[in-house]
Amino acid sequence: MKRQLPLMIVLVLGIAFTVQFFIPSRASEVTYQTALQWWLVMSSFAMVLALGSLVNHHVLKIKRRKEHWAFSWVTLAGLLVMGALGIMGGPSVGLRWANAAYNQLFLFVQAPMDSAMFAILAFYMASASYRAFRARSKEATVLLIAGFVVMLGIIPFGAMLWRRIPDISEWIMMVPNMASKRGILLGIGLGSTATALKIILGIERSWLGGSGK
Amino acid sequence: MFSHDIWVWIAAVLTLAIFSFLYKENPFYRFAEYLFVGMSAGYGLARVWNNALVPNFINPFWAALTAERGATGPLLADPRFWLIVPALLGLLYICRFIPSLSHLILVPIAIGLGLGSGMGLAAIIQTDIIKQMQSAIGDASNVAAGGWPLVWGIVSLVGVLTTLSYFFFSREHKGALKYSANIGIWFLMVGFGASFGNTVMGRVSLLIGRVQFLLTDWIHVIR
Amino acid sequence: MKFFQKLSQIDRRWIYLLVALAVIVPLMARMGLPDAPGKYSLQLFDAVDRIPPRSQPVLISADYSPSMMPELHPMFMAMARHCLARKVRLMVMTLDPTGAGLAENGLRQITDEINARAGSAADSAVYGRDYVFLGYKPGTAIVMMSIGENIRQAYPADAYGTPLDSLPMMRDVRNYADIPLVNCIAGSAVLNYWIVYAGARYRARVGGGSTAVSSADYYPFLQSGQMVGLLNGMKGASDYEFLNQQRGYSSAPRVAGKGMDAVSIVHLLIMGFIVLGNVGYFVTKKSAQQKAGEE
Amino acid sequence: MKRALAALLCLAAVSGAVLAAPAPEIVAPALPAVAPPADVAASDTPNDAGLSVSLTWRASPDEARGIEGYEILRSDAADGPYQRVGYVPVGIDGYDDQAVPADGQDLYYRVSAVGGGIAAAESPAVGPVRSRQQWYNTAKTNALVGTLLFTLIVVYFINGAKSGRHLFIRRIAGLTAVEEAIGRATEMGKPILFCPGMDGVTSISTLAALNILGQVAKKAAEYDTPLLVPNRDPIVYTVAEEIVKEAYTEIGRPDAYNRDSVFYLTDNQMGYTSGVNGIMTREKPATNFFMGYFYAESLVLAETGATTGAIQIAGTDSVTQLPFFITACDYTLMGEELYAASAYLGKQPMLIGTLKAQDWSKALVGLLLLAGTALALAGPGPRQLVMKMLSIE
Repeated sequence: MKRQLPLMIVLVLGIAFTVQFFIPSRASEVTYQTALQWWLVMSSFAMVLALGSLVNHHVLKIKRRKEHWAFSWVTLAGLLVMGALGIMGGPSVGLRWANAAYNQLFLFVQAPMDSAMFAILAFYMASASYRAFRARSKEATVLLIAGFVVMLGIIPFGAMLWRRIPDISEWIMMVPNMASKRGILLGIGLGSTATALKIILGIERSWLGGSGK
Repeated sequence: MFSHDIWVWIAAVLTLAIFSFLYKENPFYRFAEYLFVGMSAGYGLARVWNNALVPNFINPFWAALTAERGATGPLLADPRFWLIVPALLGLLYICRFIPSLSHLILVPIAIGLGLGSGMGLAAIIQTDIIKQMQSAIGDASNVAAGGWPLVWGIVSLVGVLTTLSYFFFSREHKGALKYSANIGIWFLMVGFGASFGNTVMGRVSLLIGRVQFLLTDWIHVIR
Repeated sequence: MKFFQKLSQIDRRWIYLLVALAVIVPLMARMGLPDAPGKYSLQLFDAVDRIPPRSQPVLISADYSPSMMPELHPMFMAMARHCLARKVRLMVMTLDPTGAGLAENGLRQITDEINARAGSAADSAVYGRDYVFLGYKPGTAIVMMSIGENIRQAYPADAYGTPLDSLPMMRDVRNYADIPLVNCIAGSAVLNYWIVYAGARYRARVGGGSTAVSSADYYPFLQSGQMVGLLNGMKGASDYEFLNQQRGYSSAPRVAGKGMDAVSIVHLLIMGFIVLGNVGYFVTKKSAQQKAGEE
Repeated sequence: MKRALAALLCLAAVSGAVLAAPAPEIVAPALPAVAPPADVAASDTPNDAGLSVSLTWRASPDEARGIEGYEILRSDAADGPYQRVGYVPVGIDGYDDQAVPADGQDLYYRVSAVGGGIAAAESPAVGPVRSRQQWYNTAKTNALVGTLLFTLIVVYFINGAKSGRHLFIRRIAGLTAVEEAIGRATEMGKPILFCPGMDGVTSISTLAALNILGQVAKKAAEYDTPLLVPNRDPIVYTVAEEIVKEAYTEIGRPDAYNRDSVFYLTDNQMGYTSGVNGIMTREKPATNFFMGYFYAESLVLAETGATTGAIQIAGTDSVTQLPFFITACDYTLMGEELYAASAYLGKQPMLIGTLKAQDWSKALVGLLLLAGTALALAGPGPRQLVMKMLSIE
């Protein structure tokens, strides 16, 4: 029973919505929209579990005085402040000052950290290519040359070196690059369709976790 | 020279704290990291509440409960009332905290998976397989575009076929398959190198944005 | 020999320092590296350049958020400068709620510059005669399609509440047939929508700008002529600024030009690293082989 | 007086005649007449949920003479009155009237060529036409055939696998490394880090990642190596926790399971990344697994992992992020290899059976590509046919 019910649910819903895909009628359309809305409402509750884990993790850390435990207060405070201000400032409560504070914190505290984390990528592009773009094998050499030409094609210096370089770079992007992407995508398409089928048919059970075996 | 705005200072100091990670992990980074994790989780909570639960459940459900029944028919005929079902199903997630009922969490997960794989199955066949096939055949047979584009279209088709052959798992890569899979690897490697090279400018631009913020808004050295 | 061995084990923090310098220095002092505008940048610039002054207006949809500002905002500024300097009428709208403020401020900055320099009323940029700001409208594809029928369906009034028919330049504008060029500047799939809805459906001529990361997605449209031109990330913005200056449409400092100097130098730096890394790799490999041979 | 009356009568007669005659030449002589659009056809919009009628027409030959667009007029009686329901500029010769009041109602349409400098020219009325909803989308027939065919192939090979036929699977480079990498962590007495990707549980790559996590957790339980699984999605987090717990039970060491090993960080992409970065630099795991779907953070994670000296094994079907994992990780499972790996490690015959089915489907796709191209090269007619068969809405 513990595993039969979930497997039945997956089978029925899986087949129903595969069939729905081919039916354009109004009833079908309404079913689809309703399912999406219900799914959204249902999934929202999983957030409780997630935040439970986060809070639990940090409370334990503080209680047990684990390494760097003091920083856990920072996480808990951030969670509480943003969560509370966001809900109080949102449409359901509608406190204007809370909304203003929430926006201010988002713009000047969270967003800068977000962008800075993103910007770190620029440094890592350099260090990764330095370390990995080495002609260790034929394949690695091909990768290196393609990357090199495309980089040269972007900067004005490349076009000055030889005016055809931007065209070659575009050719690499459009022909071999596009072809390999299509090949990968076709494989991924078949692989993910197979997995969807396996889930619907109850062959793929990793998601049942403990009760799947 | 420096900004007089406390918020700009906070943003600048946190930006530098994140960047300090490049030197090594340190208490400033650690502070920013713990703050970022906590704040963004709180932000996520508020977003789920404000953008998912309130407009899709709380508001319509409340409206159904408080609506004047005479005009809109009985409560049970109101689709907004039935939003209570997904909400109850959602509560099953929380059964996880009750050991004897913890297996019930599989019900909402199963619903999500059933919907996801059902909605996905034929759609993936359409977008990932049929669409890609059409583009590949289209490029390789575009006689109207003439000469070189047609040649490149055919080269692309060879690339697609050989890349596909690399992903054969149930056969040892020997003979013709080995030959074709090897060509496939070459296409893959050119593609990876090119994508990497093509991404550098975008990533550097993000860094430029941050440096501009530090040098313009925080220290007024550039205008 | 030793040098290369050391080099191949160089502490990555030196690399980070060099990247940081390669970005900071050009931003503080424009180095003025030479320019070589790409063909798609040129195509877009020429398309705008061929539109007759004081006739039908160009549409720019500023569909980007602040996080994409470094790449995309300079594109908007350069394109708007080009139009207003040539007296090509300009309509600005946005489909991104956070893009409205950026576009409005940018527009104000440019028109203030022009009006400060203008010697006569004819030379200045007048709201309603030379440009309008329509503001933000939610609904992406729906907005694009309703402009195809009549722009008043999407925008009965401009961003300040003035009915479109009270704005002299808008009186004869009904739909895409009266808009010689639609430009979308976006880092998301919105540009794709413009190509599909405005371009394929209503035969509008679509051009625009996009972030470097997503530009490659638009090459097929450029090759098939479904797009008149495209600005590719920082390079595209810098190209446009360069063309503006070269043809005398703008003397404003080149924001993206500086950025592009930084981009170029980081590229050269990375390419230099790759070369050094490989030289080091081969030298150490050879010496290892020699040692193995001696033993 | 008589003459005056006669004149008046005369005028009335003339004006009566004028009013009766087609107006343009006399009332508005400035507006030239143009030909209306021809061959107007109206039919129910196919493959939809109803309430829509599609119109097509042939452009007026006089388009260059001042026609600016076409107005679409609708009525529920052939002789009117007609109401304007839509407008398209010249160059377009079709319109979908999606504001039909009700399905099954008789409707009549006219299309009128209009412009500022011309007299409007209306086509004759077409109709009656009724809109209705459909129960099968004919435009999706190709997807239906594909789905049925693929399902058949998969079911066939699963049955084959059930009957115990041995199925060969070739070696996948990244996979042999998995065991080695776990062994290394054990030797060094350091933890293993496993990131199950950034997507939700319905994403195929996440499921594959969770499958692999199950195998990795078993090995970790066997060797008593600590495991760290930071999560970004709430539901993936719960499933991952169940899987890891179960792996320890299966190995017979439920007591060794540490409740802190599977945990949730935040749903923010870069927030999650900053958290994992911190974990990697502080806990210094000997082995990092990045399995599942990833976005721009891929390189941040993989480069940080590389600085800590960990062995890194990545697996993703995110085409845009593969280049970064390939450059920064020791082993990378590319695209489909990720799914294959989850089947391979599980060693369940039915999962391997589907791999075989995928291979045959791949061969079929390859053949269809060749055949389709050959046919399309035969001429513009066949090419159009092939393109149409493969077209999606």
